[in-house]
Amino acid sequence: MTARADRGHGRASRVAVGALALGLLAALSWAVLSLPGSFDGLTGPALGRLSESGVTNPVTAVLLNYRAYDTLLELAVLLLAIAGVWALRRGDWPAGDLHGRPLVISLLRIALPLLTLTAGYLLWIGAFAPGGAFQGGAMLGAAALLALLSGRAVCARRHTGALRAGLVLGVLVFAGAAGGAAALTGEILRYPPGDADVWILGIEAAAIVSIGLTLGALYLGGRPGDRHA
Amino acid sequence: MPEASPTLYLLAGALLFAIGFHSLLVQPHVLRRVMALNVMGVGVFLLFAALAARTRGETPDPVPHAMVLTGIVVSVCATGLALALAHRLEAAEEEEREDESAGDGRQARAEHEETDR
Amino acid sequence: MIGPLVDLLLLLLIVLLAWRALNGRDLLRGVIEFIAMGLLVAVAWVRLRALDIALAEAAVGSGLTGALLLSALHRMRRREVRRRDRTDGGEG
Amino acid sequence: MSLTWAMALLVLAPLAAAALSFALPAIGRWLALATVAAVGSAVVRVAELVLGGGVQVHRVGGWSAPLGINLRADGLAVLMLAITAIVGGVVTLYTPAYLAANRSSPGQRQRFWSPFLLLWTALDALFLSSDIFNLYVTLELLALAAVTLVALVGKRPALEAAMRYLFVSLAASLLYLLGVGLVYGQYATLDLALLAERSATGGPTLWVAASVMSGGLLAKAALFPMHFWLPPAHANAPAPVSALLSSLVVKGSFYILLRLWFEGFSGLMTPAAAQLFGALGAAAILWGSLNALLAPRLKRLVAYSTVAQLGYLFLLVPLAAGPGDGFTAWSGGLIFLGAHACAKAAMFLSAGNMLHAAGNDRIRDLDGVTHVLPLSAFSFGLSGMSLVGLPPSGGFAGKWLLLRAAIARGQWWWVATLLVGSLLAAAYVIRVLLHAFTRVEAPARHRPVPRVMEWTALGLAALAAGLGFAASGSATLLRVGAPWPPAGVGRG
Repeated sequence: MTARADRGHGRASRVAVGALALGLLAALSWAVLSLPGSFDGLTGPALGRLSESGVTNPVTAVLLNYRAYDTLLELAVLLLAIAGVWALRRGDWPAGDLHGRPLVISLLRIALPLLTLTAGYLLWIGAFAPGGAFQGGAMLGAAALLALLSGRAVCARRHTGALRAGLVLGVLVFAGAAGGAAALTGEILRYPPGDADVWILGIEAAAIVSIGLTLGALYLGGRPGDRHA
Repeated sequence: MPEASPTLYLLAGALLFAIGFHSLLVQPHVLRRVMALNVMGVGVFLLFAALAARTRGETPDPVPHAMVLTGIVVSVCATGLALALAHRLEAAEEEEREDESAGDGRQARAEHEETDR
Repeated sequence: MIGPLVDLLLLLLIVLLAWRALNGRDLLRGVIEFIAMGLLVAVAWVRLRALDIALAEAAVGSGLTGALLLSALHRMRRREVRRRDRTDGGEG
Repeated sequence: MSLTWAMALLVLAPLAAAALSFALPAIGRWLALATVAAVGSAVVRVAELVLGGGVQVHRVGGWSAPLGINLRADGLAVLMLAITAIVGGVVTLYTPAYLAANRSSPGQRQRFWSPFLLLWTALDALFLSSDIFNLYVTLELLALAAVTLVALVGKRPALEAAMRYLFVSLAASLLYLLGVGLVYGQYATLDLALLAERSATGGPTLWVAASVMSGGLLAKAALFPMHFWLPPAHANAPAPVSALLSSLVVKGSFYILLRLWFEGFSGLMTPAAAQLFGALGAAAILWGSLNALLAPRLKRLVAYSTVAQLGYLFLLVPLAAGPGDGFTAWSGGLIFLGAHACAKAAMFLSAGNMLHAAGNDRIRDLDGVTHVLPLSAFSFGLSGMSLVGLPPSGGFAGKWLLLRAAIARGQWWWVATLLVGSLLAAAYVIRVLLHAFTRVEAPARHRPVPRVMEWTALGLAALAAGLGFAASGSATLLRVGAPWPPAGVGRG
């Protein structure tokens, strides 16, 4: 194909793509403007059965009880992300050494416990108010990242077994809870009546560790190891 | 401040989705495309949350909120994977160029055969 | 009357930043605009009474995604520089 | 085993195995073998329950739809689960030998298992789910796993293909999710069965939702003209991964399309929509077959053949939709799907064997490959027989039923499409076999192929070739939960 034909082709396809996007926009606008005027969705049942769910924050009730099965598969997506990224390449795990950088060290001494505490708080508060394993996991991810960036990566690299265990903990505990609940109540992820709060907290505690580590490790973009090895 | 008007957010969601979709198709750079996917995602999430805000009661519908939280995590995972793949692809292209410029045709040929597996 | 105006302004800004992030000239600027958009979207979640999402968006959606994009861009530029160095000095 | 345990095993066994194989990479292969056993027995149990007691529903968490998520197993779901278990099991046996023979590093060999098992999790979860948002999560899991596997040991072409595949897949998933949001906004439910009740009256929102969801799913199912991403991805992936992609992954999206158009949104299925699906299918058959005929390389030929064969699946839509007996075409299309899954996996595996032996897969370099790899050449021919549709293969049984449906409905244009497609398939299969069976003076030097790689391919090919014998059994299974009442009931 000649350069000019290529350009002509490019312009034609640009116009086509623009028309496609505009058509999509028109269709979507039409669709949302035709939605029924009043809408309660599933608010009624979701709030009505909140007392059976083990938590009082309705979003947490959906995530870890009514639709906990979605969340289990979501943790599978997280596992896949890290398994995929680690399969694709070695990461740029810093071999950092903080000797001689006292300021960074003292900053970390404050930041790490603070972030971890916030994560724990978010996990706990998630049962009654906005917050929960994912938001807490993000905090923990930030903490993990700071720790790794500050040279703990060397340590993590030596203990990849522990790191891997931490990464899969959430899925394993969640899947175990799904199976355990099936054994106790006859239905997958149906928690024993009255104990839902404990089960949810247990699942979330395991999940938050895996979420935090996964997010931190995603940032490093590859499996641990020396890049030039 | 009075309540937000969900219809505005629904329309903005549609607009963001269309903008992202357009850029995904026309932008060549991988980072732009990844951002375009994320913008499409934000559009969808706005739509979900605006739906949730249309309820008549005090509390918005928690089900779309939970779905958006799931969606956000999935988006981040996809982004992480896409960027890792992009790096791997760049490294592979770099290796290929190095092999070619090394002038060692033998190695380049061997490399080429591997690719067809 | 003030409510819809705030919403309109917020959404206009979000759309504008999204458009510029995706179609601007400079990539680094685009990534920064993308992150800024994410922060404004977190405000939108608050307006929609979705505090759970706001927390997650600020931390994950905008925060981690932004960090991922920035570090990817950094690595790409480094590779670009390395390649240019090599082609300048290597051939001969 | 109760229904609960069978369903739990189908999803949780591969999921737990995936997690464990990530934590303990050295035993990944054994975990996969354990998964084969667990999932295999669970599929058998679910099949028994469905055949004995009709459609099986499990309410996860004890909540029921619309608040909770329902899992549902009918004949169609069981068929898909069974195919997944068979192909997954064969890939589990084939891959270690394949990776070792291709001198992959121990690390590469270990890193296969976790994404593979997550792919399996996603497929099982997809086939069981009756909740459109849950289906979105399974679609994403499926897509990301598939992309990872394509890129796993890949060089540049594989990585490029994986990248394109990733973007298409993610955009398609978001289109689907957008539609899910619109549907929820209109009907306040995500459950397919409830949607079927509530969506009888359509409207602009439902139309747009159905369009964007279908658009995304058609792109994922690689229906012409959105097939462009498939040939490079399927041709450049490692052979066992190509087998998984062509036989299972694209069918996941097709499956959701069927669930939407014949159950959730059945009110929308107008004759025009049905004919449109059929027309795209017919175009896919012609375009894919022609490209397969012209492909210079074996794996590309097999990949284009997938584009064509996916077209047949969509012929099911116009022949099954609307008033009158739809079950003939329904069962025909789905038996064809099962046959194609086995045949295409067998074909990719045997193509992988020939490629491994010869060092490349240019079709003109395959001369005399039967001397070295008689079994693989035979498997290729046997699976080709099913693709062409010769008796007693499953491909024959499926096409025969589709043909009967087309004649019964007087839609002769699909008859012509079926016949032309079969002739073209025969042409591209024979083209390969002619080269393979050419007598050459001194066959080129070949690398040895581990025996397990040949026998697994042969097993699948034999299954595809003999599936015609199981056609009536399959129809009995597919009858359970099919969207038509049994023949002679309720119709005057």
